[in-house]
Amino acid sequence: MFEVSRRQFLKLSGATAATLAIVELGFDPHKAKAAAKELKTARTDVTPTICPYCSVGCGILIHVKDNDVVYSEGDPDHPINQGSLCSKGSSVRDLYTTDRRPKKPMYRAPGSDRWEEKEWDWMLDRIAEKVKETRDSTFVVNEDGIPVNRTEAIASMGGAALENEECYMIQKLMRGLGLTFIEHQARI
Amino acid sequence: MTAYAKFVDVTICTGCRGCMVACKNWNDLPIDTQAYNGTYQSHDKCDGKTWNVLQMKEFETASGGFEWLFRHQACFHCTDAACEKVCPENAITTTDMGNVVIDQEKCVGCSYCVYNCPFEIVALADYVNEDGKIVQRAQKCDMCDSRIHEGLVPACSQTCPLDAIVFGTKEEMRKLAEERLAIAKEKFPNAMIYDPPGVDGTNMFYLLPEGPEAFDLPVNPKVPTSAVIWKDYAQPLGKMALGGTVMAVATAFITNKLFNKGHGHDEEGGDIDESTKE
Amino acid sequence: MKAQKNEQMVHRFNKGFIVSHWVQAISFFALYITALPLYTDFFSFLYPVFGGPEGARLLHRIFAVFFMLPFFVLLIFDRQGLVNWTKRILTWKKNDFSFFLAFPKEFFVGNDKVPKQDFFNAGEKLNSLLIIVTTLMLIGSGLILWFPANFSQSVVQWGITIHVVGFSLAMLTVVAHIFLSTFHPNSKASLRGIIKGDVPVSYAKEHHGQWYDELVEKGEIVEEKKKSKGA
Amino acid sequence: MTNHWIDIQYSDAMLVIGGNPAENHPVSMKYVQKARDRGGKLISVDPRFTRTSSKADIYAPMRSGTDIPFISGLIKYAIDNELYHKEYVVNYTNASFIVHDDYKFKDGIFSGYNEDTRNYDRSTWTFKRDEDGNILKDETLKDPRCVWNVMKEHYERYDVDTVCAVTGTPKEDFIKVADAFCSTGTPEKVGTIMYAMGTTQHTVGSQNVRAYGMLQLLLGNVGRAGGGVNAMRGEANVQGSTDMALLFHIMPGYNPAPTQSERHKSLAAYNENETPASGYWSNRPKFMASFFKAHFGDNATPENDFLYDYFPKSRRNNSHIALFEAMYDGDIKGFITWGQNPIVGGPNVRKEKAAMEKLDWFVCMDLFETETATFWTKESGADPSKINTEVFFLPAAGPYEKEGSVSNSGRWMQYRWKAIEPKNDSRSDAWFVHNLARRLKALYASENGPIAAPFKALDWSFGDGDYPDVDLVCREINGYDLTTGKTILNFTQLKDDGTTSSGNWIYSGFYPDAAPGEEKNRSKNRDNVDTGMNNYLNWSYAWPLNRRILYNRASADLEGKPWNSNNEVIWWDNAAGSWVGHDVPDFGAATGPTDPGWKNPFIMRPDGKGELFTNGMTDGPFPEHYEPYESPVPNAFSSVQLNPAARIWTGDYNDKGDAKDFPIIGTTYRLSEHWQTGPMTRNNKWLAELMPYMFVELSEELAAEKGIKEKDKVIVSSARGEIEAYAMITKRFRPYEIQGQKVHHLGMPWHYGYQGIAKGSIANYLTPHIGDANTMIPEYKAFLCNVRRAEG
Repeated sequence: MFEVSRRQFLKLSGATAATLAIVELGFDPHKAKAAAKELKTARTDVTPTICPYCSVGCGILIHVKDNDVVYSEGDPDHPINQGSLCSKGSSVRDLYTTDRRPKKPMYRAPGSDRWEEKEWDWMLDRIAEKVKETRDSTFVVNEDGIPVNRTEAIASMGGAALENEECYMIQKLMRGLGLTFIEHQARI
Repeated sequence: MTAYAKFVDVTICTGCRGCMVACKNWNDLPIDTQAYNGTYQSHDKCDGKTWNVLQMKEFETASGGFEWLFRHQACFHCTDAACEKVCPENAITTTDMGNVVIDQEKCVGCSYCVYNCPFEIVALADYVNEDGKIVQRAQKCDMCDSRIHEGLVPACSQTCPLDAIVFGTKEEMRKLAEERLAIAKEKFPNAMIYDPPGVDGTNMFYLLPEGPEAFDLPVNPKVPTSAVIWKDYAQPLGKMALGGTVMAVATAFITNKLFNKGHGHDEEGGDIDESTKE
Repeated sequence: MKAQKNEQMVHRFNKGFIVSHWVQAISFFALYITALPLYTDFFSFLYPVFGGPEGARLLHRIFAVFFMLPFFVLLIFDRQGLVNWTKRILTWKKNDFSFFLAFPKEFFVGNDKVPKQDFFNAGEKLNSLLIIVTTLMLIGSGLILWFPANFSQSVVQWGITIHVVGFSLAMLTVVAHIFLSTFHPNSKASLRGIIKGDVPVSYAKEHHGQWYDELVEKGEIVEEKKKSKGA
Repeated sequence: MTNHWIDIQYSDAMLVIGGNPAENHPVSMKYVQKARDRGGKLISVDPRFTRTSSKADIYAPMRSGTDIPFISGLIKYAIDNELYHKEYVVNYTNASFIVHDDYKFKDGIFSGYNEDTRNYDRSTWTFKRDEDGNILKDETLKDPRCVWNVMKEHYERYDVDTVCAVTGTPKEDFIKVADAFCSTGTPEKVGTIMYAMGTTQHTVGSQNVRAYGMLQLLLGNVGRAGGGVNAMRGEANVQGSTDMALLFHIMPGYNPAPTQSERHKSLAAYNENETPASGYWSNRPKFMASFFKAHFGDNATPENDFLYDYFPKSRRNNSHIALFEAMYDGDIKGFITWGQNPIVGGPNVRKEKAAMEKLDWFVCMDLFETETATFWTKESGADPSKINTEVFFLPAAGPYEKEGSVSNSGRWMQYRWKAIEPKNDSRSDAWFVHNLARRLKALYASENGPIAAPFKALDWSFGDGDYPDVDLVCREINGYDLTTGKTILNFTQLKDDGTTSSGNWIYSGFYPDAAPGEEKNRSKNRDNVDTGMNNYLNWSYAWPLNRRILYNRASADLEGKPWNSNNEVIWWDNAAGSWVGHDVPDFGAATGPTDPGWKNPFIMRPDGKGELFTNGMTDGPFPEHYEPYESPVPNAFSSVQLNPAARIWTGDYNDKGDAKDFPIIGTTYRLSEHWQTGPMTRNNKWLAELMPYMFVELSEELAAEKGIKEKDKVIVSSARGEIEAYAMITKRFRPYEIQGQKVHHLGMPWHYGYQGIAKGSIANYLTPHIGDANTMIPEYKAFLCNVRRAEG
């Protein structure tokens, strides 16, 4: 599916450097100990992704070990960033490792001052019900003799952070439901 | 031994601070949010929790121009490393690649390196020791020792979008620095290479757009004279003198036993009270 | 040290002075031991004894407080002893200087021709002066190292160096002092003085002739009949 | 972007205006620096001295909202000093076209203006034609009514002195910029313009971009390596999400969204009114039919007009500001956000928040609890007991916890593989929309009637699994040859007879000619061998048809040879009888010297020429300066203060500030360390550490006048509200001298909010509900405000 590589020394090839290092290590017991410290990314599953922040489209490698993200770095094979990343790009690991991500879907009842955790099924059922209810009560089939088949009572907003396929699906469902208030970050 | 070096071209750094995040990411360093200081700069200086800090300097040039300059600051990996010199535990060593590393398992947290670093880079920070206890140990940039010994460049260097941080043999880096200097002179007439001879050169060295003063860097950093006196004179001399004194005392003890029969107050003074012997 | 039966004794040191001396002596060695592994990694094995480097540093600071106490003890409890001591060790006369010419022989094999000495002989004066100087060095630099945040980096750097130099000098002095006061046959009788506070008159006469003469002159003691062996 | 990031390295002059790549697109600076290493000059034009300015060879300060005077000054400078690329201008632009006799411009108003509706009738913004309908031209550019001369006359007023008096740019700096950038008006040299939201977030935002385009056409910089007009887009997939039409006014692939109007009352009417006779858009009916085949599947047939009638028709402006105004008016009951956070990012937040409080229900899908998700909480300043909105928060999967493609600013469609299962109980947006669609399909299954019918007709064939099959979505976007069942080769194969489908025609070609089960997703291409001029044609896929540099025919001269041998993109190979080179030709590959279209590089335009004069804009055929909605100075170029075609919103919370109470120009911007409204950065420990506090930057002079000291807390106020922040006093801000008057400005990041690790005031409490006349993008970049020390 994909091959990834590591960025080596500027001019010296990695293999040479490693050999050199090992040869020289032989003379220094202290160094031997330090080198025994395994490279953090030595035994990780590496997956290429594209940076979720700006639109330069830098390649990023995600290193996963024991079902956790242990490092993220610029994809050296990527022709744009060639292994480099800015502060934001360098930080994508924390999008996973952070403890700030919500644990469950959450529901806030009218007038309530707190969230309640809910299951996805419950949420989906309730949202589908609300969508249908609002759509059906506001749907306009014809206006001024023109078939318009729309509802202006539901609005959809966002998607610039999502994938093309997701955006396509969202616009498809929203327009399928008859929405005209479809907007996202490109407008602001 | 081939010395490797990290060359930092301050004239092209755009201040994105990718290096700072990559460093924390690779080294799993803790967060150390500082109080608002009135500028974009996040930390005053490097310390044990933040191994590299991007210094952001607003600077008015002599010709009335205005510059906003960004300097990646991290351990200089001095060839003549004061920290290594003063470490009483041999916890600080220069590796075969020229980077200076601290073995936190050997470090006892005495701070001698902290006080003697000519660049105020090394600092104590929390460290979980072998017993799982949190202790204070000297920490600083190790030039991503495990990476460079596997043929990878340091994390900051890999992430730098501008190749303002480049890693390679010192020789290659010196050459590159000279080339970059020639280009940089056009925009920055005062540009210079900062590879201070007082510490025998550093394995992290700069192309600076302005003199070191503009960046609060020492003009001629050296291993502190006090450290030289202490390590090269006071301590060896002290040990020798102590040895000499002990020898003299031992000799005197024997010679007095042998030759000083008629003197002293043994008789009058009685026995020595054992409890007062220290 | 026990006095010979019926021997005439003369008062030498007050309680305050004695306590000060031993507090300082004991804390010096405690400080020495707790710093030893840091001074040279040959003694790193000592760390576990103190509960690791952190324990060693904590003990070092505790003992440092004791090390700083003697001056205040003297000031409060034995101001007279303090004045006497200071005055006498700062007073140097001809005999004090010629003491050192006779000293090497005295040190190794004993010497009959040591000039008449004061309350403190010249060696003790030198010892006291060295101890005062090195103590000040150690305390001053020690405080800098204890509270480095309040000092500039170069002050701290010199603090370390001064601590090391002060310690080295102090150690030499202390080794010589201990030997001379406890093991050297010709002076170890003086040990009683710093434990019990008095010494035999004969000892005073023999080792501190000038002081003896002073005491006789003031009528504080009756002149010794017995001829000393040494002098 | 007409070009792409790596291509910037071929530039001789990079004019960065309304953008700040060093902070907002840091990796792009790699290529800016490469260009500089080759001798290229970086020019930074910005109201404040940014990290980009710090790297610039020339920095020119320019008052926020004066791009048009600045660029118009450059246009005039290039014309007056004959620095333009004459051959290019004469042959590749409409400079020689004779303008309609009734076209007029007087004191800031173009012909056709209706004061009551604040609209233009654009029928005079056209060209004179002969009896056969051919446009009259004068290639000698002598005719006083040819575009060239009309343009010259229009810009006569934009002399350097007037321009600098309006922009506040020191004259010597302006001249430096003009000399450096206009030096690219030769075949040997090429320059690029890089811009971003500093350009577009104005009441004249679209005309700002157009001014750049005009300047680039004059200098012959479009279509060439190292040239172009390059929008640096702000989000990883704002290009793709726009392409996919998550905007009210377009359908996927930029077909206009049908409206409730006679023009669009049927598919036939739509096709007739929206399809030009020439240019690539003449294929529009094929794209429409194929789109509906994707949308409605087998239900769409030629006989039922591909169910065009079922597709929603809008009757009004549904853009962001209008949406919240409608919400405030109670028209909108239900609201769904997908990773968007308008309570931080929308203009005039006080109003948008008040609008949300009126919702019946609100679904928020995001990675983190955003300010929008919690608009009802006490922390937000609301009284929860008074808000009856049902709120659903859906934890979204992170970017590498799912798979799919994103399109960067250079239109590279790049695949993101899934590295790990979604964190906690989060799900991808695709999962949610898929399952919501299936739930709704089930709810409607048993219903009949006109309301249910359009939804029931919607095709939803993304697999039967719990997760949608992304591969099937990809195939649908690319489209199928419905006669063979294979994916279609590319959009040139699309038909209007119902035998082809394509969910988004411009992407058609990224998944070519694949039988079911056969994977050919070109967005997954990872061959990083340079195929020439750093275009990397085998890395990912760039729409359209994998072209990396748009209009690249213009990179070659009238004989089909590259203008400059250092700068080759494509060229005409006479022997082969086709265009060849380092890129996929954005031109008929076999269109040769004898073909009529040989000199028409701009194939999307009906006449194939770059438009120095256009009728494609709502507010004028030429960019003309108008002051921002809130401005401390009168317009020096005409008596018309505000863009006459800009829509003004009145009513609650829409107060306008005047210079007496609010004498300072305020602007907002982004920082390297944060991103957009901040959920993904202010919740990120490393980024929060780098930029922990909200601040306001102001000059030493302004600080002194207001008695503000370093690190003080200050209050910034506008007619809409006030916020508290730390003061950052800096030499990077300096007061302007505008028409002899000292004008202060200040600026602040708009990333902050009350959620996350790094918290701070929401800057958009200050900004107004007013937008650009064409796009309705809000005017965030120039508004009036005041500042004072916070007490205590």
